[in-house]
Amino acid sequence: MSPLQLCLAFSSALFAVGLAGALARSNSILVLLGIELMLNAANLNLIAFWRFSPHGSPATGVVFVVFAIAVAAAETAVGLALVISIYRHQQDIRLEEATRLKG
Amino acid sequence: MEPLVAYLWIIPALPLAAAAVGAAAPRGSRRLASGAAIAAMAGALALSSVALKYALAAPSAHQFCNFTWFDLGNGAVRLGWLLDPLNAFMCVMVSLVGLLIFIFSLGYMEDDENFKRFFWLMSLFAAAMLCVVVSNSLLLLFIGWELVGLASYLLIGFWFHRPAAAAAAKKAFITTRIGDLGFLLGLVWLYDTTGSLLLYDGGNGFLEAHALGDLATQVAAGGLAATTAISLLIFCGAAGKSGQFPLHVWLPDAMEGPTPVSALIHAATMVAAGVFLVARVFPLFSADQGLPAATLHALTVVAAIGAITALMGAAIAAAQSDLKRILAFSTVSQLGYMMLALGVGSWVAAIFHLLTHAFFKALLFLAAGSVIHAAHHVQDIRELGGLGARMRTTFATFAVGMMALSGVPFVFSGFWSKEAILHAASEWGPSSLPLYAGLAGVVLTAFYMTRLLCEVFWGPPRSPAASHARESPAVMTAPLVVLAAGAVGLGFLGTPAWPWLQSRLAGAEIPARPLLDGGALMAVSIILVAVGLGSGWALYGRRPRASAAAPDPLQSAAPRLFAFLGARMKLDELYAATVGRLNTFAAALADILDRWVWGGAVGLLARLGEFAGLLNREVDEVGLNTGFDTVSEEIRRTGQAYSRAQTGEAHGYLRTLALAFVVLALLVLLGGGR
Amino acid sequence: MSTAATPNESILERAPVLARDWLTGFLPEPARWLANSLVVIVAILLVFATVFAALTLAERKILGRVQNRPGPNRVGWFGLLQPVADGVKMLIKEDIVPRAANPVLHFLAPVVLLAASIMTFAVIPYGRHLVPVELDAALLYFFAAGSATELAVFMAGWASHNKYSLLAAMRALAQLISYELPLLLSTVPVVLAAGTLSATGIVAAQSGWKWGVVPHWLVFTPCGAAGFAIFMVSALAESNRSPFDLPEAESELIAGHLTEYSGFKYALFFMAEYFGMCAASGMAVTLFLGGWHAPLPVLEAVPSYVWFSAKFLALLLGFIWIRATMPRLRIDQLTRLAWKFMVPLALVNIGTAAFWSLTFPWAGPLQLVRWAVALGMAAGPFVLLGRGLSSGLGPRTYRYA
Amino acid sequence: MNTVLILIALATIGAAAAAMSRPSLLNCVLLLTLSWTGIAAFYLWAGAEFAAFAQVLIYVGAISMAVMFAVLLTRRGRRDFPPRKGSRSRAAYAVLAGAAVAGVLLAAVARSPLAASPAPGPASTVRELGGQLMGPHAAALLVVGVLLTVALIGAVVLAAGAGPEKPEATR
Repeated sequence: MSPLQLCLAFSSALFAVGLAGALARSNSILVLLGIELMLNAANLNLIAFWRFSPHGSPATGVVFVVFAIAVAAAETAVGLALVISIYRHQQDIRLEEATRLKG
Repeated sequence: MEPLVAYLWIIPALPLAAAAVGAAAPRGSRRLASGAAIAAMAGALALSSVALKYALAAPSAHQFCNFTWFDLGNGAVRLGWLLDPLNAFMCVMVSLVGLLIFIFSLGYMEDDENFKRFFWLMSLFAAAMLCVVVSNSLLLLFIGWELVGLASYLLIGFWFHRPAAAAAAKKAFITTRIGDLGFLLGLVWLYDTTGSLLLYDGGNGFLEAHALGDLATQVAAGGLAATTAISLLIFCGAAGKSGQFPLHVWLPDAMEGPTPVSALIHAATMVAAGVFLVARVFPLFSADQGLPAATLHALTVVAAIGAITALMGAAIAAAQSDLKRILAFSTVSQLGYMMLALGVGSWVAAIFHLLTHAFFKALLFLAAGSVIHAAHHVQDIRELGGLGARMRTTFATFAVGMMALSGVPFVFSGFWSKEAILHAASEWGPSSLPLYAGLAGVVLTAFYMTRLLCEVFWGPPRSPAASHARESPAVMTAPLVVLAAGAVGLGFLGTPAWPWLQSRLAGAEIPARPLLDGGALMAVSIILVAVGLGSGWALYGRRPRASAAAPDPLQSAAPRLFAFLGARMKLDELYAATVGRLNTFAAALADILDRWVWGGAVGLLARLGEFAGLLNREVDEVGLNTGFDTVSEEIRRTGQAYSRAQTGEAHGYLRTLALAFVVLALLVLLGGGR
Repeated sequence: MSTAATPNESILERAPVLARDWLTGFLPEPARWLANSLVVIVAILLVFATVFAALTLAERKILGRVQNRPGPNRVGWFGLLQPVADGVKMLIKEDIVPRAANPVLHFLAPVVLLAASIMTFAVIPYGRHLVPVELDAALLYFFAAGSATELAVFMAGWASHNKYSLLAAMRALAQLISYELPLLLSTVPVVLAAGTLSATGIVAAQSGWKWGVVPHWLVFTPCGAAGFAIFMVSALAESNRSPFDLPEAESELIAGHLTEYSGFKYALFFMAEYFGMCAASGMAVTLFLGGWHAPLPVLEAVPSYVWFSAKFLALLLGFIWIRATMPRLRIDQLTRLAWKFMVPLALVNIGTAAFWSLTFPWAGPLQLVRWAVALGMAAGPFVLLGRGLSSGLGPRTYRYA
Repeated sequence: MNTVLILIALATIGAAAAAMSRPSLLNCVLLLTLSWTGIAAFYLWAGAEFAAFAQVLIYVGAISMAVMFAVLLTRRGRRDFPPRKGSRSRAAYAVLAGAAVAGVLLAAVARSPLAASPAPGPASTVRELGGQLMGPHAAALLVVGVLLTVALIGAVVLAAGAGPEKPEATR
């Protein structure tokens, strides 16, 4: 098992945990965080491939990660704001309750 | 200074100005209107006499002065004034007779409240008549012609509140209008062929040789020469206006107007216009004489119509009981004589008779006017009678007029002018029928005039009005005396021995014939006059009728003929039967067409439109709407089906995502996705 | 013209390094690397522990003198042993843990706080050869470690299961987060000028003297001075010092998020606070006061770590001095100062720094223009925003919970 | 070399799994923070210092705080404390799905012939990274800047906006 495959295994495992968490928990915030975890798993892959890529390209991997982190931060901020405003309307942030946007 | 002809337009202008002043003046200004009219007439008379002096200075020359009325693109409509002996004599006659009648009407219309309107209409008429007389262009003549017709309509219908007068005015206007239509067609045809309506235009007027030359050569339809056809069309106008045979019915009814009107218009001037017109364009009428091949000569038609009218007029006059109707039919008969004279080729004799007739017919009418005035508007001769003793001057002047009209030999003008006509008729080649008709006319004329004289002036007064009749005032009797003098004096101007008037008119010296030349014809006519007078006096003179209801000797002699003649030979009924019915039939036809045929078509279209609208609504309602509804329903249902998938369950979405991912990955891995 | 300083490689300069090498010399090669770092860690801890002790004493002495009273002089000669006394007191005090508190978090809070603040010492260059860890992104590391303290504060507030401590923790967090922004932004001009994030690089960029007298320290540049001022004020707020010591001020919510702590954990919190203060002033010295550079070329002979300590102590005294004189800020004044004054000022300062670096090649009279404009851009917003701060304040609305 | 990696991996995954299973919200968040630091440690192990410090600064410093505040603001009552009846089956399904995805991914990783390059990874200095950011990725940097501003202002407006009714705030 080469280190790269180890890293990929690590990130897939993290991704799966994030998915399971998002699916399992009923609290919206934790679902959000679960998705956050999945995002970080992706970043892991980026750094892993950057670290073990053969032609030592310049820091594109790191640049991607930096951008990904920035976007993830923005996404979390908006997500949390939405959760808070949902809470204000429904006094309950269980995901099952927030089903108003349906067909 | 320009030749006088340039100032000729002033003659019609004066009465026109008077008419304008009269019309504009406020209602009550009677003195202003009558004064202006009489002054204008006097001025016109003075100018006409000066014009006559100039014309007589060069009798053969046709002095003309043309001007452009308005130019129309390339062509221009040119009018003009003409001065020659014919015009001059007519001007003098019209203005003199007009002046006398105006003076007479001062008395006659005294107690009429429309006094002002009467005078400015009369001056309007005089202006129109003078315009006809002095014009050098057929178009200007036609304008005057129409104005004259209008004036006659207005004057006949002067007492419009009387239905009979209104009907008579309408009848006069319409019948003359029919004649004028022919005149207009001829005029248009003439303009089309010769390109100019000017009589004399320095060589290219249509009466001059050049135009007439090529006009004669053209052959119109039916073998008639172009000139013949045009002349006949113009003659229609003349027949209409002068009351010739087919179109004379309006003249007797025109007596509804006031007597001065009848005198001026239906005796002296307007009716004479037709004769003047034919005389004016005589070269056109006589142009086809030279064509032997022509089937019909215009002048023969004129002569025939003239003869028929003369006989018919005289016969009907003999059976009339109304004073003015008898004079009206006598005018018709005398006009027939003039047309006969024109037909036989002597327009100079016709004009001479026209002038003399104007004087003694005006005299007779005015005398009748004074009788009616005196007898408080009783016009039926059966109720009059015995007026001779009561109205001395009227009786005397009436007698002079009667003798002039019936042609008492040597002293009176009527004899000389009728003599000239008979002389011309006798010399006419084609046939001598007109001569016999003329002679018969002489007898009848003499008979009905004596009948009239006896019935009105001798015998006992047969009605209270007749018994109260007094002599008319001087203002009425003076013009009678002047006219009587004219009736006598004018004859001596044209005797065969000294044909001064004829030569002036013809422009060439006519050889003087000894007084009794052709004695035979003159003797025959003298005898016939005597027979007429005698029979008249025998029937009505010796035993004047005792009462109004007494039967008329003629009637007892030949009751059916008398009744037939009394009913004016039933011509009115004939016309009513034919033209009237035709008209109503045409109207009915038009109405049916309009109501059923066109109306039907439009109705059909409307119903068609309605049906189309209905159809459209139905198709729209049933077809389209339901179709659309079903389709949209279908779309809505499928949409709903899909929307059920969106449960709003975030977990559900994530779960399906994950499972889908797993399935895909498996496919790739197992399926050898390399 | 700037004269480059001849590197002072005197014996004193290299003494600490030599000592360390001598100590690790006894160990076999592979373990030598580990030993080296261990030695460094121990050295840092020792130095800063003593500085902490001295600082507590010095602070109370100075406060006393400022308030015209002697301050602690009972224990030991002139009160010198006072810190030892305090230490013993803290150790022997009973460590009370509330029953309903979350024991793990309650214990963990001070540990995380202390660990984070100590980690920040790793990147500060104390001397020419005294740089514990040579990191390329040293500055970023410093702030990353610094931001971990917020987590600890929250843990303390939450774990003590006390409404007031939680509320106080929230207020402390608000303050920390608000002032972290100006802290970071004020360092941007320095990075712009130095061109690198590594601490040694920054210090190297400030070497040399202009006209032989004025050192190239960044504090003497307009954007540097403004940056230094913002940095110091934010550092005060970050370490909960004097004007901003709202969280554990007596007049507010008792001891804030520390109410449920006593005994040694309480002492740890204090030690962490003082370490935070030291780290901030150390970084301030590196960034703005030219690190271990001597103020004059003549004084190059004196070893570099002496200059660093001098400046370092000067700043510490500054902190204490401010604590003695400035009155405490209310929570709303505090946050308004941060968001409406410090952040905009820092942003504008970045603009001036850009202007300063772009106009570097201007020569002669243009230099004056450059200085004037830069100073204007630095001072202008300061005055304008300052005036805007207190204007338009509506009446205070009290909302009772 | 691998042992450190395995250690970091196990620590992070353990923390994440624990975070997802703890009933108490705040414990979950703290454990998550721990897993985030684990990820930062992996970045350090991989040599990307800047990414590591950025990860720590942003996730541990800022995002954890935001989540904490969010959790505190939305604490209504303890209703969700006892596990709801539906949550048992949902947890099972979730684990199942997670396991399936993990299994597929690991299978893919295992079978893909990744050429492992033992050479020491490229060292990325901050200057070089700065060059990249300001060079080819300058536009992306600006866009991310704008995105961040807009998102944060939006979040503030959303969260701070007056709700339709604020019973507990005024009572």
